[in-house]
Amino acid sequence: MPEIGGSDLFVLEFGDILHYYSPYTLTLFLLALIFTGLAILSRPEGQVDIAFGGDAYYAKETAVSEMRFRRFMTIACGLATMGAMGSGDIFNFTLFASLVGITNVGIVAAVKSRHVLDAAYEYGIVAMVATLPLFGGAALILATTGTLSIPALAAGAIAVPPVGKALLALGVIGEGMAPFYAAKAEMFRAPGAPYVIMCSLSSLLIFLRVVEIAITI
Amino acid sequence: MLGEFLHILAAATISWILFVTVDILFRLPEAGGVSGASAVARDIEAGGGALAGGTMMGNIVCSPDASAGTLLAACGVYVAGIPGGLAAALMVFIGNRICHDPGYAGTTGAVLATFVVYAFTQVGFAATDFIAGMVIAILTIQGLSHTHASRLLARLWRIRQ
Amino acid sequence: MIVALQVAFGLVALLGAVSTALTRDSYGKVISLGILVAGIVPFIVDRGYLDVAITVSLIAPVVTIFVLMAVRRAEA
Amino acid sequence: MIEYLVFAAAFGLLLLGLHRKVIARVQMRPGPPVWQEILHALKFSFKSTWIPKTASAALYVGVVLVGIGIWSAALFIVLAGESILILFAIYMLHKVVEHGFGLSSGSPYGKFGGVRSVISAASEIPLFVTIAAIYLFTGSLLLRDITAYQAVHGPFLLIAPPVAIAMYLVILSKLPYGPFSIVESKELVSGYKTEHFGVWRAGISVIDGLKTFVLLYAFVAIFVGAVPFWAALVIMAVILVSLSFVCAITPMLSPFDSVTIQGLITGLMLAYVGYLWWVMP
Amino acid sequence: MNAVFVLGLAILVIGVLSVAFVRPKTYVARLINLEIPAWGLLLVMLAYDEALALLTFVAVTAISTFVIVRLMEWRDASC
Amino acid sequence: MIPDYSIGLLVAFASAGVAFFALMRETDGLHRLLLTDLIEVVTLAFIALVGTDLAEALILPGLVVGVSELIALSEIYRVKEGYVRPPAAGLRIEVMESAPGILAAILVVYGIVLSGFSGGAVAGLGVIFYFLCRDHSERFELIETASGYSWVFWIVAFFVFMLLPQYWFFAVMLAGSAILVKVLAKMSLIGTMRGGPNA
Amino acid sequence: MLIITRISRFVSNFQNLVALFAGACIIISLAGILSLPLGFEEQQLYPKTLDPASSLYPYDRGGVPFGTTEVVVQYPENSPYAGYVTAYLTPLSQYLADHTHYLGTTIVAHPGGIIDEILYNTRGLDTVVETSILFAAFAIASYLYRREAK
Amino acid sequence: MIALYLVAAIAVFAAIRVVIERNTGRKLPYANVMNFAVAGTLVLLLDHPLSLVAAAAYFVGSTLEANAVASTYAGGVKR
Repeated sequence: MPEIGGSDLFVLEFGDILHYYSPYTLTLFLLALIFTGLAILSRPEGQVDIAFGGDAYYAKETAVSEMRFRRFMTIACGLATMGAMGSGDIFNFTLFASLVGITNVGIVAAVKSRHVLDAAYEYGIVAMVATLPLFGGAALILATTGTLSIPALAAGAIAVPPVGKALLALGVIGEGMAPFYAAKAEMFRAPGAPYVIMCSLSSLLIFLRVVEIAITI
Repeated sequence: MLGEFLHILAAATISWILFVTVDILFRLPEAGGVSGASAVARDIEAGGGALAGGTMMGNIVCSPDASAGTLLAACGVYVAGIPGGLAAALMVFIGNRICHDPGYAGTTGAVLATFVVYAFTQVGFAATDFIAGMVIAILTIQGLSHTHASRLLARLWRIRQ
Repeated sequence: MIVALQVAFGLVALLGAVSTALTRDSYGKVISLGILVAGIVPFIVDRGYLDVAITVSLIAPVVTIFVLMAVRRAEA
Repeated sequence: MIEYLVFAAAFGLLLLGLHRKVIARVQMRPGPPVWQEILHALKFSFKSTWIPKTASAALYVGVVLVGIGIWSAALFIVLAGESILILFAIYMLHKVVEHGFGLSSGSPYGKFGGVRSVISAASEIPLFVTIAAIYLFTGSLLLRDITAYQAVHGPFLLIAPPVAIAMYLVILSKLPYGPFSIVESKELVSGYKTEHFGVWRAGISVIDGLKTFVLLYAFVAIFVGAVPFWAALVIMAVILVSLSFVCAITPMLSPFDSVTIQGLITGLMLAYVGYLWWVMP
Repeated sequence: MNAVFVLGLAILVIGVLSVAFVRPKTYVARLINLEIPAWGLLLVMLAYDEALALLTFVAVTAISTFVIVRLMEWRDASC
Repeated sequence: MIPDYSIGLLVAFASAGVAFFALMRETDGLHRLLLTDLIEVVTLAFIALVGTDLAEALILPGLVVGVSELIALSEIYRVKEGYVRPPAAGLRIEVMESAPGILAAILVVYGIVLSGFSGGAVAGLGVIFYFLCRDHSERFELIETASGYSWVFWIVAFFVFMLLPQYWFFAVMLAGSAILVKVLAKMSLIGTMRGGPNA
Repeated sequence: MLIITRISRFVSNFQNLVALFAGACIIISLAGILSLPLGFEEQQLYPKTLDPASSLYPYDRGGVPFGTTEVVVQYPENSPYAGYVTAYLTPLSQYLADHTHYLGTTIVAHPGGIIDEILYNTRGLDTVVETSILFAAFAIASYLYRREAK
Repeated sequence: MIALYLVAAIAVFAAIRVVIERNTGRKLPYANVMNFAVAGTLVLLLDHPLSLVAAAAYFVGSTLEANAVASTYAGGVKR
């Protein structure tokens, strides 16, 4: 197994699905943990808006039920991200990635603003459509190599078709990443910083992870 | 080969008589059991058929009637003899309830057909002959010419009246 | 299954699929969908999955009723 | 350990001061003194400090600590010769930290700074292309393996110049006053930094210093190879001056144009790596 | 390459084309056409003897049809 | 036993291309939702082509992911478009009075026999069908709570498998029934989410 | 410069996001078609063995109830009881298996079969995540629904 | 065996008739013939008591479907 993220620190076994942590993935895991902790601890900020036509400004307040729901989604998203960081199985990783996608949608969908909801819907469509490259890539890799375990794929001299990797990467991008940030930027305008920030963090983290996977296998 | 063919034709005739009789006795051409049956009847009439015959055809479409009973009873006899036929009758009964059919034409037809088919299997017919025969029989009613079939059924219905 | 039967029911299924795709009328589509199912169920039975065939043929009308709700709305 | 951190932060801030000075001189202004950024950091440390009423308190404070934490980690990773993948991951996560700064206060200026920082995520993608290209050559991503490879084959700057250019652009997009610095554009006051003052602002200064130092040092380590420490510092300063010239003479792009250009660069880099992958045995 | 597999693929392709380029471009037409690729996929699963997956797939397709129909009902009630 | 994989893959890729092409051209929200459903089907085709027991075990999660995202998205769409007036009963036909009782009973009983996901989906469909055709006034929160607890039970079962494998039998039973209840509850709630008094 | 501005205008509108992603997927699909044929690896995990004569068809994987069955898993050492579930039949499924021949799917779907083995035991984490996805999606839907209903 | 061929042929014939018929109300009787034929085929294909259940389920299901289509076509129940 090529050491691109440092050597394995420890391995967790769940039957056929391994979770392993190298310095690289452990770093990402810890970050997800820290931000989840921050989301639990902090209350949402009061977003200041300027009332046009005067000097007045006011701070938006987030309703308690909305806050609780979004915090729940954020925690779920954090957990999913942590899972995706350690997962040593491609299909399991794709599932975690979809969980990240759906919770990201959930975090912003609770906002009562037509504009934000529009963006959330568009992003939700992408997140849902992205399951094709994700699962398709995983299935392609399974069919051509006969295994889904990342350590096994990395160890053996098995050729993983580049299309499989590309599908996987595209899928993760669809679940929430860079060139597709245009819609997410709309989502980020939503109030509730601790929760919104988890959207960007989780999509960055799963993207970082898929880069590692694509290079490793 | 030819013998089997003749058997099927004979079975078709027998099932035809059986299910048409039972259906007419149970007053199927009188009125549509559900609104769908009336709609089918209306369309058949619009195509040049007779309303009473169309109603009966609509009722056949919309709920398992004696023809379905005959078919399933033949199937039942084919797989399991008399108990199979009675089980088929039970299923037709359930089907009638599912399809919002107030009558008992299907169940009666199935029970009758069970014994008829069983009797004929004792004299050299195979139950499969009755399955194919019943399909042919329904084909003559529902599948060849709606106009003529509905007029024929309407004529039979007038006799019953 | 015998080749001739495979051809026959394959034809039925294909016919159903094509006519569902091409028919413009919603009711026509739904009926054609019924033909498609009629072509497929014999294949399931032929493989010996009777339990699957029973369930599939019971679920098919449920789907149709769902679809009909939408059809009714659309034309009303 | 701590002395490395202090040195790196101070040297990074010095480089940033140099940056401002060079830009000012190119634009024929006198400019601030070179140690202005260090003075800033010290000044803010002694100013009064509290948390705005609208802010989300834990996040508001937490991101500062997280920012310092990740860049300290990055420094030690570079110094210890660990995987550059971690380094670049931290670099990308800096985005999230900026976002946190911007959003946590509730101020509209900070919010827009944070949103822009998120939009410009495309600037990081060339990094991964860089990583992939390097991996094609060395078969490893540990910094010590990369320096060892360069000791044998010569610096990467000469082996694969386009990759070096890509990384150069990435550093450029992180420097203030550059064409891609949409996050700190003047219509946003101070961008995501607007609402952090006092000790928090001093923390941001430390983060900036560390960031500049780590990125330039990593550039030297990856593309030039093993050189004595003083030589590395000199090369870093030279690179920075060249960057300052670029910053001084280019206008700032509009946010989405900046993203598009970065995306196009990524596309070119992908093509280059595809070509490398094709020709490599 | 058995017949069920080929038939399934053919129906899948017909279905995908018919949903993608649906002729009367209405929601209902697309909803009905959506069933065609589902049945094609069912045949593909049948070709690989994935009976349990097939069974679940049919049920879940029905549920997702219902979800969409329900959405269309709300839409009609409010418009 | 395995038909030619590459041909299947060709068809799957071509279908994916066509589906995405349609999605690219489409601008209407609801049409897009319908096309995502199509893409779910193509996704499953990719997995089904592998053709092992594992593939089958992967189809089930794929299915559940697809339908759950569809549920969430449809609800977001509804809220976003502001469709707030609950629909009145639209379709009134005779079979909707007679069929639900029997069909739903068959489906639910069969679903309970199946257990697991498949059972949950089948039984859930039966319950949806019943609620669709009949008036309903059940306790929304109660079902949700049941579903939440059964989810916890499944997690417990999973850890029994991993930590105390010798009690696998207990775990299988727990997992099978917990998932049944969970999926059943979720699906039946969809049936009740149609507006009305106690919803 | 003009072309860049046009691209940025396209990208900046989030209504075009789906189109953008779909375009990327089309490109990858074409790449996939071009990279055909791909070889199918015959050495698969959990392979199928079909025995039409068995009453558990198509899920008969052999083995003895409460005993071992050969199941090809990735890490046999991590699931010492792999294969036990496969051969297990509850009284109901035993009855069905004894009396009929065509109910294999029902019997195996009933707790204790190869799919349960994979879903709950060796790849149980998949199922955990997957139920969580359902949970999360449903939480979103019901939250939105109930907020509107109030 | 000849019965099986005959039934299958009738199924194909009926399917073609359904497709070429334009009027919805007159399509249904043809579909009914096809359902009869398919239900018969199911039993003839597999001689087992359960296939009787399968045939009955299929038949009842398709009849229910036809009923629903026809009733909706008629405009449902007037109250």
